[in-house]
Amino acid sequence: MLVAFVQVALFTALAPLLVGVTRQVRARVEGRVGAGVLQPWRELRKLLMKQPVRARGSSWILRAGPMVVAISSLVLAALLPLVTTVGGRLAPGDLFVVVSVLLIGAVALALVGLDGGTAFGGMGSSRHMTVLALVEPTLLLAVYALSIPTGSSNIATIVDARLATPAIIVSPVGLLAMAAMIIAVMAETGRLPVDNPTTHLELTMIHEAMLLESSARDLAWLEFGSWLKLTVLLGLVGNLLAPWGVATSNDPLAVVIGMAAAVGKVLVLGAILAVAEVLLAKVRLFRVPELLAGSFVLAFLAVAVSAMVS
Amino acid sequence: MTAVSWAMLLQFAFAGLAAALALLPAERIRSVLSGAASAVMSAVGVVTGVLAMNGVTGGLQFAVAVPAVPLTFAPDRLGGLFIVLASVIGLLVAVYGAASVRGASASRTAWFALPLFLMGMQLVPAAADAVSFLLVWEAMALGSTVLLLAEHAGSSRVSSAAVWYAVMSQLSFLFILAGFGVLSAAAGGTDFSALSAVAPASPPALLAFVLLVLGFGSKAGLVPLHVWLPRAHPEAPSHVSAAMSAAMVKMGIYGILLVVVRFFPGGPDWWGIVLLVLGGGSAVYGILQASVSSDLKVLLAYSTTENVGLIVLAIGASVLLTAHGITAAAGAAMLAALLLVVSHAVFKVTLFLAAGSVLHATGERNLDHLGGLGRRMPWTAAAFGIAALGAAALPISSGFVSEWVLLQSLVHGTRVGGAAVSVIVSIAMPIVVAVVALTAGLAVLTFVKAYGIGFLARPRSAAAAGAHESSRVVRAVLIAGAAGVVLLGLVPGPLATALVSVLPASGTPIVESAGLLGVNLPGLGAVLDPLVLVILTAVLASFVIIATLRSAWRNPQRIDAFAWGGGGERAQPRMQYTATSFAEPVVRVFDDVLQPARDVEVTHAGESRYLVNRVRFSQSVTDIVESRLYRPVLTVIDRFGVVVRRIQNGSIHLYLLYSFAAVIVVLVVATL
Amino acid sequence: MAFLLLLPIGLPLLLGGLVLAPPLRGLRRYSGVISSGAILVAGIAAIVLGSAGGSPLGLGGILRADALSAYMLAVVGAVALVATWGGLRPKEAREPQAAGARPRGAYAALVCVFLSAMSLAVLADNLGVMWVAIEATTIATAFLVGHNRTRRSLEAAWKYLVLAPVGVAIAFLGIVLIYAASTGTATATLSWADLTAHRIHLDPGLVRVGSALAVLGFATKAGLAPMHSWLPDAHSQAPSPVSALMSGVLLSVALYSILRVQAVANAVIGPEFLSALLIAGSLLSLAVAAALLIRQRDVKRMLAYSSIEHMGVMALGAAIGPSAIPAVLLYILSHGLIKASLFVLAGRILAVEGTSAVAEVRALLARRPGIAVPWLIGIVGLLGFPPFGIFFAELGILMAGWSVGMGLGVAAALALLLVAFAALVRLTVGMVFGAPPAAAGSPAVAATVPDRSPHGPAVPLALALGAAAVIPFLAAPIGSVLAAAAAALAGAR
Amino acid sequence: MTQTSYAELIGVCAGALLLTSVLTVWYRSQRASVRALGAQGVALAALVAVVAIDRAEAELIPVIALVLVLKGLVLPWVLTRRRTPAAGARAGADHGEETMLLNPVAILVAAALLAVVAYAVTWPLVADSLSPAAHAAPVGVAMVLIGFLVLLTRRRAISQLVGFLALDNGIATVAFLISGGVPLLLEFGASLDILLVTLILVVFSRQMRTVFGDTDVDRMRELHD
Repeated sequence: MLVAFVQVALFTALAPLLVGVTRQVRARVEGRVGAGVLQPWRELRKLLMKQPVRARGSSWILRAGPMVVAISSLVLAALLPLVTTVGGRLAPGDLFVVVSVLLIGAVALALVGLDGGTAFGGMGSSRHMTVLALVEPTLLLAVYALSIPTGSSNIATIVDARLATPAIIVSPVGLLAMAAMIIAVMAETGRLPVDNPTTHLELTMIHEAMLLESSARDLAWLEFGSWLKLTVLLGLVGNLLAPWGVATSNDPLAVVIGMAAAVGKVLVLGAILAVAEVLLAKVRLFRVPELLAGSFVLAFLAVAVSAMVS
Repeated sequence: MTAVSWAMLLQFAFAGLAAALALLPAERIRSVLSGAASAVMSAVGVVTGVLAMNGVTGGLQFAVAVPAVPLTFAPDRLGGLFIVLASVIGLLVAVYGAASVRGASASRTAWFALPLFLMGMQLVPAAADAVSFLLVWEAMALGSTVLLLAEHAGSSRVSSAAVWYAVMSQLSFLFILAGFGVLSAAAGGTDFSALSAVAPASPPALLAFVLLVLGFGSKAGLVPLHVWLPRAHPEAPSHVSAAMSAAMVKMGIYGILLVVVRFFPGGPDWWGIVLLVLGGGSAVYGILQASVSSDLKVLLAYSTTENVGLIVLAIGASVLLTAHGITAAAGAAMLAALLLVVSHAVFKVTLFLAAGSVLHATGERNLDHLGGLGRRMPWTAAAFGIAALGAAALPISSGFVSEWVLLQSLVHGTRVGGAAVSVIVSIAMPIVVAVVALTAGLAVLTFVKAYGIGFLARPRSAAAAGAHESSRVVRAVLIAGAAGVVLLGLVPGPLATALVSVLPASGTPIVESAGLLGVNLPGLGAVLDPLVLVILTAVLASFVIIATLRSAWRNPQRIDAFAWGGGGERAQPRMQYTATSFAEPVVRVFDDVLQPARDVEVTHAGESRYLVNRVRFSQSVTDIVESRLYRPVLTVIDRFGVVVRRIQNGSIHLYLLYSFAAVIVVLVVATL
Repeated sequence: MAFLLLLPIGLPLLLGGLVLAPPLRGLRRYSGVISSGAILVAGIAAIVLGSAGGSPLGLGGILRADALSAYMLAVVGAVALVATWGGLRPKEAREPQAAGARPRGAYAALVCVFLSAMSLAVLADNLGVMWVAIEATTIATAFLVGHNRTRRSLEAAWKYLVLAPVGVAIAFLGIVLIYAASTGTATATLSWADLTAHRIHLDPGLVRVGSALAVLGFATKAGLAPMHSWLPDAHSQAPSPVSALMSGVLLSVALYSILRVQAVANAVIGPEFLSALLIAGSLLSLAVAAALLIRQRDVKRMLAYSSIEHMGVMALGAAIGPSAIPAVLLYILSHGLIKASLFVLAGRILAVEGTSAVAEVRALLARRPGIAVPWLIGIVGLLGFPPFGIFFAELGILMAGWSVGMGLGVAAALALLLVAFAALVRLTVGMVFGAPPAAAGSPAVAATVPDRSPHGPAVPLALALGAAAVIPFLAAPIGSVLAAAAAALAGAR
Repeated sequence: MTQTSYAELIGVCAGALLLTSVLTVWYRSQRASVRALGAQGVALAALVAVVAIDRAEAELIPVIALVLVLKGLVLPWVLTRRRTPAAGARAGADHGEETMLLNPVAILVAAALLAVVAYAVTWPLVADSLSPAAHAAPVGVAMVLIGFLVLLTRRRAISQLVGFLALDNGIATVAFLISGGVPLLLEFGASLDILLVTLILVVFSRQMRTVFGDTDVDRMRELHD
């Protein structure tokens, strides 16, 4: 149990850093100077100290929603095998539980978008939920494909298995599944090519549109929640791609190594993400289903092939 | 006479009392007294069901003129479960009705029909032979039809809905009758124990399976036999639609279980495929229609089709896995089906009753005219929200637990001991997982829409702005329903073990209670303990809450301002996103399935083709199953009805010709 | 004992004669009710005596009351009671007699003769006498159908009086052939009791053709397609109590005669041939009824086609054979009671609304609940919902159909029944439900007080519908009576 | 009476019956077809007499009288009876030429075909019989079918009645030929029924003339779906 809290603490600290790193890498690639890797930290601090402005006629959702978003990301950080694969037996990082926690955060965000009572918030929520509904089959199938070699839907077990037999990772099934999984994670976290996290062009935004009515600590929690989610999912992808370094016991040394490995993997992936985003263009909203359909096919093939070749 | 017999007799007595009290002249008194009697009847029904679930045998038997064998009502364990279900729903509905319905829905006829309807539902699972089953089945159909017609003077749509409902009910009845007829003929008796003696692989059993699944599927609202649902549920009084959706469609599920669990536990694997296809299709189609629907009750009705689809899908998975010898996953799938049944009953009754309260308070079912009800009707909003969690299968609701078990059974169904078992299963399971996942995603969207548009933001009409909270009793019923959703979601262990006890016992236990009343599927090695998750979340949440409180302590004031709304000075409520606009991306993405009718009408200014005065855009989504499958058939029949009049054209010579031809034919045939 | 057999035939005849005498105006009004009551009492008495004593009552080899005849007699009495009692017009509503019209006594007298003829038909122990009685019902009802003396009623009466006797004449040809078959043996007889029970050797060829023609002929009166053509016209034009009698019992009496002929044929040539014939007729009837119900425009024609539909199901039961006979008999009773009530109500609708066009009768429940409520209850029973007897009877027939291997026929019947059900529901819902049409510009008119008057005696309707709902649950007397009647048909004595 | 003369007499009577039957189809004039019907009644009575003599059944004597009076005299008389002078004047039109629904030649061909059908279906039934009378039974069946044909093709009310009565005569013919008649009671009952039906139809046709102006039954097409 304690390890879970270590994990949460580490990733809470890591999330703003990761965002800072990606922004910085991106700025450098684009030839800008950048604001420095600690800028997200400062933003959070600033927002938490401000006085919130809330729309007239809105309800408690506008207050509670952002907190739920943040909490759901924290729970994710606790459940997933990021630093260690030793989870609590009674709260295992079960595939479906993880997805449902992701969903809770997404729903809270969508409700926040609607509660403002403006056209933009509703638009963001609507698009957000549509993308989400389409991502879910892909995500589930991808993890399902990954789970087949181990026969368990517990993600920690999956990571363990990949650590024990690395051949799984580079098998055709594993590659297909990971490709699908990465597309799903991009969509889930609102990155390019599905959504542009830096845009404020009204007609293309999804995530940002839902935040328009939030300010101060509300905005802080929303931002923090989405950063943490990104970090955690990158951590998961990192452990699935390269499980080495992750702690398989509660041994303090192993945990420390695990922490270092996790930080390293997340930051490397973040940098790759930043570079990739510079090279990619956002697809039209109504092209997103095609992207997800492609990812879905990959995942489906992964499952079907893995079932047949056993 | 066992305890079950006495309890059933008592139920009959209270049903009679409720029917008698329904004839009282004063509306208020009749509502309260008859509703109370119906509630007590249902409460006794709970006792009957619990007794039967625990294996107490016995029941009632009475002889009728035709047929010669007496009618028997003796619930088994499975039946007991469904009796409990129907009775709990009946209890909530009766109390809600007594407290809230007025006017036409509280007429003598309506109150008379309610005990008939409820009693019919509570007796369907108790029936132990085909004739009794069909008898109470029709009583249920009759009672619900009468109730559906309660508001007939208010809208012409009620009559149309009643016709659809009555005809589809009859279709369902005739299929079931045919199925039982085929089975009885093969078995030589109508008793269920005799029917189950028919070999599952024999032609009568196969034919009966198809007929019964069609019949029960129609009652359950499976696509393409669902067309009555989105018509009948919205037009019925809300407590009736709640009972129809939460309990009555479950009788269709009970029927399917009767076939695949009680009669023919070892059915061939194509039964499973059939059920998977029916269930999966219904789930996706139902939730798609729900996601694009703006009418709150239509949305709930289609969502029922979705949930029923998932239940049937789970049953189908169980049948398929059983046929391929994957028993652990098969058991889990059956458990998932039962969990979904219970869960859907609880959250759907709450949703419909909450929708009824909204309708009562605002006179509106159209989400596009609602909004801001969360502040005006906080209790209703809370209950609806919690129940919506269940419908969207999110933690910590009952819906989540059941869908979790379902997905576990599916992902573990492909392999036994690390080896793939069969190609069919290996292909079917990923597709089914994807279908379930897509359904779950769209369900989340649908209920975010329903709750977000209906209860959040600002009112979109004067009616919504003037809404008021419901009476105390109604609130209590809603809270009870919502509490049920949460309770089953938090501590699913005892429920799951109780549910498994109604199934025929197998070697290894399907489910155990684990940890803090969580569920453990020992055959699959999967554990879910919601309470632990909640504790973990609470601990993590405490950090966020502390930080928030610190921030709030430092900056206590809140500034109320107009919504920013893209820089506009004052964003009007009518500028808000509506349910229709919310669903627009879904309509676009699933254009091929939904086939919306779009109409763009451009009025040009003056002579120029380039200057546009006005553009009118309209888009409507219809049920394509209805418009493509039923409409053509109905049109053909209707045209035939006109053409065929010619055979009776009034000419006596023509009539004589009929007789003459008949004489000649009979003469020739008789002498051949 | 002989009195019991003569009473239901003689008393109506006597009353029919008496009412023609001018001084007995008061009797005229109630003669039908008294006759029906007497028939009912005689029928019940015969059932009770039959079940107690065992040996069926007989009278000179012409009249005989075994369990089936006694049951049918009771059915005739019960349904006729509903029709005649329910058909009594409110005294104040009686219109002044049209100049030059027949004396009003004729109507009452003909109803009595009609009842007497039906009693004779079910009590006769002789195919020939039965035939004469059935032909007599045509004669008695011909003037009743034409009673209103309009162009339409004259048309209906003419068609009725041409089509029905021609059809029944074919039955006579059949009976002649059966008789011919028996003349080849020592005892030339038309007593069906002898023909079925003695197992005298009859020429199978003659019996085959004879029974086929007899069934076809009686099918005319039973309203089975394709011999049904007279039925919708006659039912829609006759005064409603007469329609009620015709639809409620006359059709069933004809079916009864089919059953008797079938019993004779079964004893000689086996059941297959007539079963096939009856199935064909049954399905054809169902098809015709369903097809013409879809876009039906007239209330009474709607009920008439529904009668054809139900006779089709009963014929299916007859085709299925002994296992379905108790259900058929229950069907006869339930259908008779319900259909008679509905025709009586249709008459009241016609009287107060001034039209029997479906399209012009609207929102009946909101405007005239006094008529609409019993109408709805009747329709519910007619549609085959429990607790009404038709539900059990239909179930019994259809289930029996599968067990004797007539699955395809039953399946086809089910499909047609669904169409008929849908059509009937649509028509009824359109008539009964909905908001009353608001008079343009004056909401005060629209908000008039609903008319709760039943526009005629309510008690017979309540009794009929109540009985139709309660009877199927009375296993003790009714179930055993049905079983005994079915056994009597099969020849057990 | 010897068997051969009996068979010849039966043959003569049957031939007469069939001939009159065809005549009822053939004649266009209503009056003439009613006369043919009367002749048929007489022929039928003769047939009954032959059968009665052969069987030596005294019981058949009242039947002979009944058939002769009813079918030979009363029914034709009822059909041609003039009622009031005014009605009679108008009825003149009715008694004139009949327009048929089918070409007369086609009708006659149809009648021939029906006779063939009657033989085809009836012969197997009576082939084994030793009685020469029974061998003539197909004639009766042919009369039934031809009577039906008249009903089918005639427009006027009275002509339809002729068809109905011809059909009925056919049944009686079958009865007498095949089994020497039905029991007396039944014979009386059936005759009474036929008489009453005819009378009522005549009354209706009179009403029809008052209401519709003539007795063309095809005018009555108001009752339909």
